[in-house]
Amino acid sequence: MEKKERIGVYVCHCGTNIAGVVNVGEVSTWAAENLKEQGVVIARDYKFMCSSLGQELIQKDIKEHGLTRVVVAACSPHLHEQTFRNACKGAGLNPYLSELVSIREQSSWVHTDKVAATEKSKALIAGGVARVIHHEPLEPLRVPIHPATLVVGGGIAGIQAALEIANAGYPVYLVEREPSIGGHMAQFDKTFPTLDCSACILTPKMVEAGNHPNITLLTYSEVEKVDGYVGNFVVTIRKRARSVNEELCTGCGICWEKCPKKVVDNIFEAGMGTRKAIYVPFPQAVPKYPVIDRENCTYYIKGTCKACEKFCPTNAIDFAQEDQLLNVEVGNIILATGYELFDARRITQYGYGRLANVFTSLEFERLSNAAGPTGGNIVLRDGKTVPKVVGIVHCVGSRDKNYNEYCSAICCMQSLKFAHLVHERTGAEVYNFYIDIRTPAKGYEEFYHRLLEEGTHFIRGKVAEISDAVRLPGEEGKLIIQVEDTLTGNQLRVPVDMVILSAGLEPRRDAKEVANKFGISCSADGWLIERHPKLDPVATVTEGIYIAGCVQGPKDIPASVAQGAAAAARILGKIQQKEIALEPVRASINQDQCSGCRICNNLCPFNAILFHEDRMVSEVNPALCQGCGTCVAACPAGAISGTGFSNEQILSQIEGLLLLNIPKKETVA
Amino acid sequence: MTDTPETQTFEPVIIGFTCNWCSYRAADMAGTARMKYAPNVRLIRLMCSGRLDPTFVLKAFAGGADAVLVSGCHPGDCHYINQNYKMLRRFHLLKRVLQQMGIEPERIKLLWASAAEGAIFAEEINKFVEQVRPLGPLNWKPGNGAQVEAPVHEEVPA
Amino acid sequence: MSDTISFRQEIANLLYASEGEPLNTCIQCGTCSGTCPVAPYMDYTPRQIIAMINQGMKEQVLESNTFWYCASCYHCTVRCPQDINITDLMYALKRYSIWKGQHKEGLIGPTFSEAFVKMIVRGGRSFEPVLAPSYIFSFGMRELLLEVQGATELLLKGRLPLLPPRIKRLDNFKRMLGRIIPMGGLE
Amino acid sequence: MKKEFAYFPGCSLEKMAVSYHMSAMETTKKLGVHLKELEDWNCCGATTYSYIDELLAYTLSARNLAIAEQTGLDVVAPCSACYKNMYFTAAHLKKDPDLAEHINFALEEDNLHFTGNVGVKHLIEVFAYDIGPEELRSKVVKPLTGVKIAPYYGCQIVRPQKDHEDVELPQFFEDILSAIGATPVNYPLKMRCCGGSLIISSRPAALSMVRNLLQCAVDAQADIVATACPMCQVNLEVYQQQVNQEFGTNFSVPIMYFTQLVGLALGIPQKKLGIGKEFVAATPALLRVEQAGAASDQETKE
Repeated sequence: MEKKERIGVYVCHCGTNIAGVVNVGEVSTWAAENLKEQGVVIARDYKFMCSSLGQELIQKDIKEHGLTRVVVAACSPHLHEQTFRNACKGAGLNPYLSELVSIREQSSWVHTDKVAATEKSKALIAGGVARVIHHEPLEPLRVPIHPATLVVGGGIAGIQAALEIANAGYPVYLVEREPSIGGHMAQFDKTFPTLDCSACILTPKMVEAGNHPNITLLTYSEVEKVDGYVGNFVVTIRKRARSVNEELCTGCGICWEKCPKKVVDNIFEAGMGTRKAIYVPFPQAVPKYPVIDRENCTYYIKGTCKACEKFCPTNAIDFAQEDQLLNVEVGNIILATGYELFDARRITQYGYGRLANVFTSLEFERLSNAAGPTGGNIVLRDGKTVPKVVGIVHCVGSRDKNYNEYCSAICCMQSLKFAHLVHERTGAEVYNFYIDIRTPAKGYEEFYHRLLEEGTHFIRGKVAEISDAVRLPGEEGKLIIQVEDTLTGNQLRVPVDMVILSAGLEPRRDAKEVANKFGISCSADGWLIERHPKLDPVATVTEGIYIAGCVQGPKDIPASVAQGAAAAARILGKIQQKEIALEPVRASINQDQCSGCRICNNLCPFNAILFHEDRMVSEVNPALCQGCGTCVAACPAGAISGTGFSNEQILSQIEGLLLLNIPKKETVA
Repeated sequence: MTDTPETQTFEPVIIGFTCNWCSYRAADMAGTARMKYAPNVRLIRLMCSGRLDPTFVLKAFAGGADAVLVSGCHPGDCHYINQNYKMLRRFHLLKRVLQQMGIEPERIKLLWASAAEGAIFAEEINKFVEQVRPLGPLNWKPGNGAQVEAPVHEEVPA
Repeated sequence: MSDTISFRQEIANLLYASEGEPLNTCIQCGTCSGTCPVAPYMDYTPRQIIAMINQGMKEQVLESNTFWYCASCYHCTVRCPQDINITDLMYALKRYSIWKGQHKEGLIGPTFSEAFVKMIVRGGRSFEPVLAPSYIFSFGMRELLLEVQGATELLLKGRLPLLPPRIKRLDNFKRMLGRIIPMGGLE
Repeated sequence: MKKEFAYFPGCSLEKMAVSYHMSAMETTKKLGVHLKELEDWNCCGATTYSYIDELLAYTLSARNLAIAEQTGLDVVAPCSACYKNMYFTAAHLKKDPDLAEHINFALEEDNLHFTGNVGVKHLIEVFAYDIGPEELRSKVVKPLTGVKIAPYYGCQIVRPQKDHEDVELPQFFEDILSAIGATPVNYPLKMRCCGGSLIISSRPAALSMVRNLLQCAVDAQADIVATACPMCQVNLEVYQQQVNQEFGTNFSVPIMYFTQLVGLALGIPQKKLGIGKEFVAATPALLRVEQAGAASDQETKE
């Protein structure tokens, strides 16, 4: 070692989070004494290194002690690496000459043996010190940000996000799988707890999104492929053939009026109503153009019919239309693909699909919707009988290890809303069967109280089964809900005319695929994972990819809207900076050492390595390189080095972790 | 080696390699959830398990590690598309080489862990420590011809 | 903290081999008790028993008829949203109460179980008539007559054995059980 | 198709449920399946054994499993309680090597050893899966056309085993009944408990459970209730009279083993199937159906 680095070591107590298990004083004393050889000139411990006082401490030392390297032993680099880099930068030290060693997530929080945790922390710090010697001053890579944004999913979260960005003056591509935007909210009748008409508050936003000059609406479309990286994504979108020429169509509706083929609508009407083979899912659909459902259209099945074409006044029907593949360039992406309803058939003992008058929550939404199949009349499956007694079952498929362990968050309030609507429109007796009533938001508990005052029965007990097996007088022709009233310890058989299953929310069936496509990950449940559960709920670990709404976990409309807006705000902040700083973790090839064997060429999944035929050497394009380092590890000539993760850095870290070349002095406990 | 009192109390030193995106985050997750596991593993963060140079593993063994843990994203989940497969190929080759050098295959473990699998990460570390403990200290010194500083490499990968 | 282990812990220990989740994960939803076909006959529903164990109400739990009324139909167990093996819990309480010799008076279950086990230890197979005295005395006169009626009819239909069946390698069999539990404990 | 199984009849089938044994042997023979009775088997301990000591309960079943292992065949139990005990003993011993070691220590006394290489099946599973409805249908010579049968699964065939098929509403029993030409009736309580050993220890509870089951079968207009367990059969049949006295009902429902019904369809003489040993005679119901069938045949001819 020619020139010895001057290294400062800072051990954080993190209150008692670290100091409660790791003897931080001993660790810093040890570092000061035993790591002198390595260049440690000062080691301190402090209550909260990340606090402004903690950072100032480091900055003061850099200046006063002429530190050339800084090692902080605190929490995970995923939390505070940037904080300490900024602190160094503030004191005039290149930020990349610091190293954050995690002794919280990797030591104090996961070990109970204080001595072992303290010893391990020392080793981790020794590793960090050995590594930091080989750090090099780096400058972040700066890349321009494309001002356009892709929003995937046209539910309320996606619409909100798209409008926020478009209103700020930047272009948005809004991609929706279904023929219309609107999402689940378009299916609802009322929204809790205010009982606003769902369509009344949603439709204006849909129309605004549909007409907005900055929004390119791509409905009946799906994302096929995502290339590139933050600031510069290239997205391939499949725009499925509508079989309707959007330029000619006026949305007059004659085609679906004349279409002779009725189809049960399992999507928008939740199987409760029908549509035609050429259709718009609902009257307020945006865009107004219909699509032909080719699986059910008589022309596509039998080759004849064409009723729609005959009656179309503008010749807009185009049976030969084909799918289009569009490539769009965007700087950022928001995923707002929403949720799917838990399939209540899976709980056999609740009888859904077997007992006619057991309904799911979504079916009930359509039943109570004035624009729905019964015109808003709450009636049994026969289409006419008004129920006299209705049972609403909470937690269907939620809070149950046999199905989904999580709480679906919206079902309590949704059930209360149903109870209110049933009571108001039919005067029926309503029973709510719940495990716990969860109403943790503004105005929610008050709504619960309103229901109590309305005389709704609340029975605390998870429903055991629903059957039509009559045993007692008064049960004939009824559905019997068997449950323990856990507040009295009595087993009850409650005869009702109608059961509503408040089914939980589940991740989209293709959530995993979508996550892979966009390079982010799903939790074990299948919800997409945010960057930080508390402090960064809309970003993901992949720069430039954001999530909003139920795709991140079950939530209600206000929370979805808030996330959509939050994701948009994050992106607008980035766009306005016009360029983005990227971690300078990149591979580079020493052209003198490269033997031209081309092993690395095929290893790179981003095609970042070019081969120069003329000179017979390979070269890394830093704009495409993502820094994984696979080529570095594979180069037989050792010609490729990885910035930030060089062989010297890692080999030295190994030595440090194994406490090689460190004098074994007696330490004072 | 059998279960003598010595090997029962032997605390192996294990060097662990994680990728930045899944397995390091699994370790973070285990921490945030305060899941307890054995303190024998010392982790090194790489950007991707594909960065794992076999030299690193040899260096760890030569430097006194009793075992090495290699972990990355689940196949199909790699942040860099499929680089963990490339590590996998290398890993099998490496295991063979280690065996030839007299290092028991039980001393090296491959673990796929997603960012959400803190519990699995903790559990697997405990299992690994118990797997290594009965083997006793390794005290491996690279023999003739095995030069640790010069990287060992696979043949041209397809 | 006392040195003696709590009732709650004792029951947890008895369930160590069970595949289910521990009782302290019970969310008191009542699925078990809503499902149980015998719940209306129990002093406390299974859910209440779990709450009582978690509260350490040892005397009241052992004095209850709940676990003796469990028919081992496993319906609660397959439905429990927390994967608690409630049927195994009921078995554990039966064992516990027999070991401690502490159970509600007038129950047939404990006497019957012991008679049944002794019978198998003696012969290796089950022999219905041996069981008769254990419950006939515990029921009323009417049930006694009904039982005899039933038994006579079974006999007439050739469905009741007259001689107790025995397995061939009975000595081995007894020594085998002896390795699990001292014979004196059963004889 | 596997043609041979080790057979663990269980104590009930020796006498109390002898007709189940007879019909099981006859029908399997006719279907080309060989049931080889385990040599010197012992009682499985029923449900009660676990009340006293878990280890003893495991030991009893492990002995039978170890004997079965020696034959190299999967073992079949016709009784649901025996099946459950053997199935879970095998599963537990395979999962817990310490437990297996302990139990094997005891088994040494009888020169036996359990390794875990034995599958456990319920007799009805052999019919439902190893033979299968198609095969069964092809062998039927006297279809039970028009006989309305309530399939009674009871408890321990599908519970508590979770990864089997639907634990709440399986269909394999119905498939067997359809295959022999009968009409399975929709029987909402088909998975509910018959009371099991409560018939001895807690009679009022058990009698009401039996009453509910019989009522459900009668409401569903079943001619016959079919069972696959000797305990269920005894509870539903032997105690029917007591139910009638207790609740003032008037049930007279024959409770038959599914093997007896399959046997009838295969053309096996009633006597060989143990028909005639039941408390509520099956013959009137069968006769009634036969007459009705004949009458309708006549009508169609005319």
